[in-house]
Amino acid sequence: MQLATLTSIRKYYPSTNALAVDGADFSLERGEVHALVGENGAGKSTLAKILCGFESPDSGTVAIRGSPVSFSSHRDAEKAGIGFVPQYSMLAPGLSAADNVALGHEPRFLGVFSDRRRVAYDFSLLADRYGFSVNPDAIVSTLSASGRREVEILRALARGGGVLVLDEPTSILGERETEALFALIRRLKSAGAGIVYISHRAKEILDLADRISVMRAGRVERTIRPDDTDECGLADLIVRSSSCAAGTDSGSTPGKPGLTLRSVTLSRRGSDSLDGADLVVRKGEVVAVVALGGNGLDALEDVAAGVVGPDSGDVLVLGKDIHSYPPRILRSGVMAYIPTDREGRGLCAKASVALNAIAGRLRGYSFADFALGRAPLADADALLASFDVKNGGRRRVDTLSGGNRQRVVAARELDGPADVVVAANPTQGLDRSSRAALLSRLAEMRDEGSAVLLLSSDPEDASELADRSFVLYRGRLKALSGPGSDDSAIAAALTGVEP
Amino acid sequence: MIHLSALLLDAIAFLAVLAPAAIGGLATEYAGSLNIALEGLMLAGAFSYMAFGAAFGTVAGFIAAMLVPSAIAYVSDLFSRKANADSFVVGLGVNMLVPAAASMLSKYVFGSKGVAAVAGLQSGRPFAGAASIPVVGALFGQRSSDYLAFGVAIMVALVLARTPLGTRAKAAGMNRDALTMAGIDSGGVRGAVYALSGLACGISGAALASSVGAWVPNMSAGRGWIALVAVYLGGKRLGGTFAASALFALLLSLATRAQAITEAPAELLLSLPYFLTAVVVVLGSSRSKRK
Amino acid sequence: SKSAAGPDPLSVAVFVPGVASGSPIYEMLVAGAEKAVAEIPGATVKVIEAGYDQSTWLDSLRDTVASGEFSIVVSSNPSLPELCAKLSPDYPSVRFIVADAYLPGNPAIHTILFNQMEQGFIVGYLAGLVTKDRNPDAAPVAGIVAAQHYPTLDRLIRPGFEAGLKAVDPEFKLEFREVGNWYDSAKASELASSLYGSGVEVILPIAGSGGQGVVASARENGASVVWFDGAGYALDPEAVIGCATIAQDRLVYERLKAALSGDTSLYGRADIVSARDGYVGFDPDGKGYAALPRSVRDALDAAIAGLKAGTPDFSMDTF
Amino acid sequence: MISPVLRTVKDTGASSTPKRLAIAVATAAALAALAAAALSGEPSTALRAFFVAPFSNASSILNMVELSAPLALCALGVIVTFRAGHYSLGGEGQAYAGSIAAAAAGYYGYAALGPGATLAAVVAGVLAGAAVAALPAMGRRFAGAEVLLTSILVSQGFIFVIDWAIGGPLRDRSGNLIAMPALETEALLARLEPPSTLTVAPFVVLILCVAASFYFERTRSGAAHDLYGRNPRFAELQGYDVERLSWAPVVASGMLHGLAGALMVLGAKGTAIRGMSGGIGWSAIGAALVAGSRPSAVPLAALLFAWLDSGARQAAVLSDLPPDAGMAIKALVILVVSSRPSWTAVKAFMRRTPTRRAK
Ligand SMILES: Nc1ncnc2c1ncn2[C@@H]1O[C@H](COP(=O)(O)OP(=O)(O)OP(=O)(O)O)[C@@H](O)[C@H]1O
Ligand SMILES: Nc1ncnc2c1ncn2[C@@H]1O[C@H](COP(=O)(O)OP(=O)(O)OP(=O)(O)O)[C@@H](O)[C@H]1O
Ligand SMILES: [Mg+2]
Ligand SMILES: [Mg+2]
Repeated sequence: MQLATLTSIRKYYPSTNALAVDGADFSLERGEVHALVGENGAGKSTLAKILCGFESPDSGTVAIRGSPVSFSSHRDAEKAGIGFVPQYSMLAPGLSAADNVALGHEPRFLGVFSDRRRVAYDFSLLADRYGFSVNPDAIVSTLSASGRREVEILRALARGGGVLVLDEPTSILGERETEALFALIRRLKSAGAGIVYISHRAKEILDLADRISVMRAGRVERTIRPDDTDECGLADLIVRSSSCAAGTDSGSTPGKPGLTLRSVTLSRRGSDSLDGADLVVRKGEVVAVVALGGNGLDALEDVAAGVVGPDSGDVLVLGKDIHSYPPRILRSGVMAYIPTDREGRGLCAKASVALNAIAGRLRGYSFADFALGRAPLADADALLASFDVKNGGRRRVDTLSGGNRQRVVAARELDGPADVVVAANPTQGLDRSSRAALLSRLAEMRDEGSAVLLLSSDPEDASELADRSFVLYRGRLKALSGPGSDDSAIAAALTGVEP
Repeated sequence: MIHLSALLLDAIAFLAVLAPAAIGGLATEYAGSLNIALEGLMLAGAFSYMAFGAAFGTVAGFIAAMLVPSAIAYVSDLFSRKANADSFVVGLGVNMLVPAAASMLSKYVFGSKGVAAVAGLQSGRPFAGAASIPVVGALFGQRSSDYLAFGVAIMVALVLARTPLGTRAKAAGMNRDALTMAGIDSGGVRGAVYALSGLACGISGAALASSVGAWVPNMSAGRGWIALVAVYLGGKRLGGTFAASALFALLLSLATRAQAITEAPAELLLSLPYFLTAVVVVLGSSRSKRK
Repeated sequence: SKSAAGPDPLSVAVFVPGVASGSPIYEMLVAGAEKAVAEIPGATVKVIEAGYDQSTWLDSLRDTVASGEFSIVVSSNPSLPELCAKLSPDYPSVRFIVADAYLPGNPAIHTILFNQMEQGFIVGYLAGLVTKDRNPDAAPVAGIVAAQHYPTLDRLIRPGFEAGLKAVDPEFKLEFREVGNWYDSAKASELASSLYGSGVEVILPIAGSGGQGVVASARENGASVVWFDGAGYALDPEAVIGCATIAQDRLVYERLKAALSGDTSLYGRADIVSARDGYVGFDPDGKGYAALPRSVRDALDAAIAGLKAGTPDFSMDTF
Repeated sequence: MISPVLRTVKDTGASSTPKRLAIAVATAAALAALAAAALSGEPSTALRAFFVAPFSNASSILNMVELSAPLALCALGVIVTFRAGHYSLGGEGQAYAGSIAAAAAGYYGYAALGPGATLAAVVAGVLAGAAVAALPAMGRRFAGAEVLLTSILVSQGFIFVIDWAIGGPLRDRSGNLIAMPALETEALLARLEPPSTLTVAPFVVLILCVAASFYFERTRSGAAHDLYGRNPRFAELQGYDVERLSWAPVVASGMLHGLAGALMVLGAKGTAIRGMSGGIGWSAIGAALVAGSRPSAVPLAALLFAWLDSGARQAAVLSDLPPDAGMAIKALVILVVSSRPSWTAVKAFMRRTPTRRAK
């Protein structure tokens, strides 16, 4: 029997005049992992939200175990046994992990008061059962990105049920967490659950899925079995035009140091600390640092981008202290920065797409040009076109899909020449072809003489692009031998296993 | 001469008015919304206490003083949510509407638009006998309405700190999606804290009105704004808000009493607590910034 | 209604800088004007309430005269003549009669001031008598709780009150406290409590609606209040022990009637009326007053009689 | 229109400012009619007073325009701070300080400067407003102190001090108004159209609104200002001068409020009167939000407020509508105007089936 069936679903967003889902059909069987793939903005998240009671469809039917339903909230969907791990964090950042999971189902004593101990206890039980190790009392905002994702997964599992919907769960997870998640998914599957799995990572999908549905422009175009295709074939299905691009090799030889970290220490940030990090990124090379969440990657990002000063040690850009640059100079041509925290640092969510795109080069216009000329508009269009962001610049940036937002950031940051590029998880949320476009743009910048520091929780990014790779484990940097180290070596280093 | 126990007596009475309103302001602040209408809600409480108290007795007065502002706050928030109205402007509207409505109603209820004194609505001091104990006596010398106000303030504080509603309100203020995920209507949570906020402000107003046993137009005289400042001064935390309210109560009572010992113009004395607090805020922020 | 000849010379506007209902002074203003109009055939009257926000009075008054419907505007408030003077050049056909105010020399404005020094003296004397009667041996002290400083208070009421106290005992001290506004009754009450707590027996509140707080505090402390202008006894039958009054209704009635009858000599004049002509007096019909000892009441009667006869002499020609 | 793309689309899906103002006027009309019918014994007179009287002659229309000028300036000041993400609630004290400083400069400066005292008064008002805003601004700049908190505290403190100064050392001893001495007529702004009170002030306001609009929509600093207000972190990472943005808008807003106070003195009031700022700071926040934080809509929003004030006053003068009724109507209109029913959503709901694809 089919666990869930979606028939001829339509969803129109009037605010952006976007027909996000346009007559999509989708079904989920017991004991299967059904992957949902498609380019950015294809409507995957919207379809998932409709299944989970987050959005109501304009037309079409949703049936659970054969009987039609009409969810008015996620709670209804939850009662029908549907758990949801959304693409963007839907946690309350100031509450503890346990509070977030208990929200809406709080145990009480005397009928009115929250039972704090029970909340924490229930959380620990849950975490143990699924093999996660999050501290129940940790405030969510202090958790690493992957820690937050774990809380989100636990929340979806807490009210247990037959259906689990995961929207790009691994986009910011490291290797180990990803493995744990896969093990979990397999366990659930064998217990008879159905799992909807949205991802851009072809390899994962082929590993995991029983069926793969490809979405394009709001429709499910076709549904295939993983045995019928391979990585490149899948990529071709997702984006008709694309070919399966391989990694890019460096043509140039490294020059002068662009970005230098000298025994940088940053503590008092919990597990996210740096301990005497030494790193030199020369012009004309890509240096990748890979880490699982909570090993200091965020700290390294902050220090390298000059957002926080280190407790001790120096951060030099082109041989000068990073804080000796006036911010304006630093950001115009010296350093490009793609942050992990896209919504908080990379975008001004309440401003238009166009303004976000040209935000970095306001100073470049003359007064008259900006006030009266057409250049800003043309520039915005050109920039957005370079990363294939369609649909004009007037809309607010927070109405874009996740991948398109990331493209806006990339378009802005990777536009001009820059001596140093700090790119933190730059491929998050990007579909296969735009990911390739981004990586090739980074390679191009390297070839033009930029010093590129790539910080990523995805070893694949590193192995495709990096000239030299490091692993960050418990705040310490460790070099990997040579470019393209094999995956198992990286995995071992990531988890602190000495070879 | 300023007698310490007399000063404390005043300050605690002032606090009985300030603390519930401030905690009421904190309630909506938990849910991420600034309740600019504390002043108006306080007035609504004072008026309801007098109007219902005059007609049905003190107990009815206190009950009405909590329910009426609570309803006003709830409805105003409902309006702001459903009509997509900025809650700041809605609050300003409430602040304008309440005095005007009170004045018009007062004509029907009390037969005049000005001051309306009603015999028997001034609260007594049940433990006045113990008030002569030095210093701690000030704790016992208060009016029964003030004890009631403290009681309600503590109750609201408990709701915020110890019940699911408090946690949910915080979640609503941080990320509405978190509540959506839990299947909770974040609007309903916001409505509930607004109602709670109105209730707390209402008891403040009632404490104010029952300290003089009369309805006096405009009698809140800016106390709602001070309560709002206390919320922020207290770092939007329960303990901090209460401490800030206490500090204000003490400073303002001191400024009032200081007229007895100095010839300095009263207005200048009254301005001191505000300047002093502003400086404290700046110094405090710079300390926490450095940290 | 607006002919080239200007407004009907018999149309009157009563401009209330506040709200009439609940304010005895303004109720008397309206009553006096209505009585005068009723007695002049063809005269009409309209009451305009401007509310208590002082900063909007000028705009309201401008609207009133600019409407072109009124030829005489009657009002009552010390600060109004200046507003009238500001407007009258633009609206030369309008005349103003303002009670409780003093501004000589403007040909469009007639003002009449009550001798509030006498009024202050009466309650001051009563306060002095009561204080001495209750605490014969203590250092004599009485209090004023005022909303804020303003000219009539500083130049007439307070000196008059002090003179009354000193007429009882030259040793009397006056404690003066300021609320800062006209409506914070709780703070007025706090100030009054601090005074009563430090040995004051009688307070004179000049604090608008804030005075209610003083009465509440007196009731609690078993102390007393003397009241100014209005019907104070109603506020609390026991705590209020005396009320100095002004005959605002009679005054407004007389002056407006004269003006409507064609007496143009009023305009430009500023008169001061006093106890001698009966415009300033004392209201003995209150429970609180009746409960005072015979000796106190006799002494007050004597003092009022003396005042009417010219001793002490507070008469003034200018203010 | 040139480069409209740069205009940051803030309230996607909400009704536009002109629509909102139209709603406001319509609501005001409906509410006023309702109130008149319910509260007045002579509803037709009351209605006429509310709707016709304020527009019945040129002079009262011009008075309304003049009265709207200080409010518009304050609203503009509010917008400057709000769009930088600072919630300054200190407008009241800043405007009041502008008034007293302007009155002092205009009165005492007249002996030395003659009619030039007008200019001195304007400058003094602007500087005084800036001075009251200085502590919140510097507290923000150097200590990161919350402007909402410090601005309201400092403003309240200054209101007491100014009350004292007007009632004490600076008071005009010859009069009964608690006010400073009246300025010489030559020191005031010239009346353009007597007997109306119209001066040059509304024109100044208009120019400033256009300039502010230009600043936000068409200049680089304006764009940076806006982005900072919406996401300071982002602005910092884009290399904007966030240090300046952390305090300058607060001071600029203080200057605008101070100018408003000065214009009140140099216009209809003629001097500084105790309590003359009378809630203008709060009304200004209302007007700014009604204008949707757009400077170009400020003059209209301020006019709407001035009309409500004037209509309520006229109704009290000409009919038996009590002043509170006017106040209540004003409050209700503000409530309604603040709402932003999303027309696109309503339309979509009615349509249900979309007709065309987006991309
Ligand atoms: N809340 C919203 N309001 C308006 N438009 C929206 C909203 N959410 C999504 N859209 C639009 O609907 C379309 C589909 O978006 P959706 O998020 O479903 O894409 P997606 O397939 O998940 O893409 P990605 O891989 O980038 O996450 C996009 O054009 C997007 O701009
Ligand atoms: N917790 C909530 N639940 C449901 N709807 C809400 C909630 N908070 C705000 N809204 C709605 O969303 C609209 C826009 O959100 P916004 O964040 O501007 O809220 P707001 O009303 O301005 O509150 P505040 O500014 O006090 O935080 C509001 O006008 C309201 O209609
Ligand atoms: Mg998506
Ligand atoms: Mg808001």
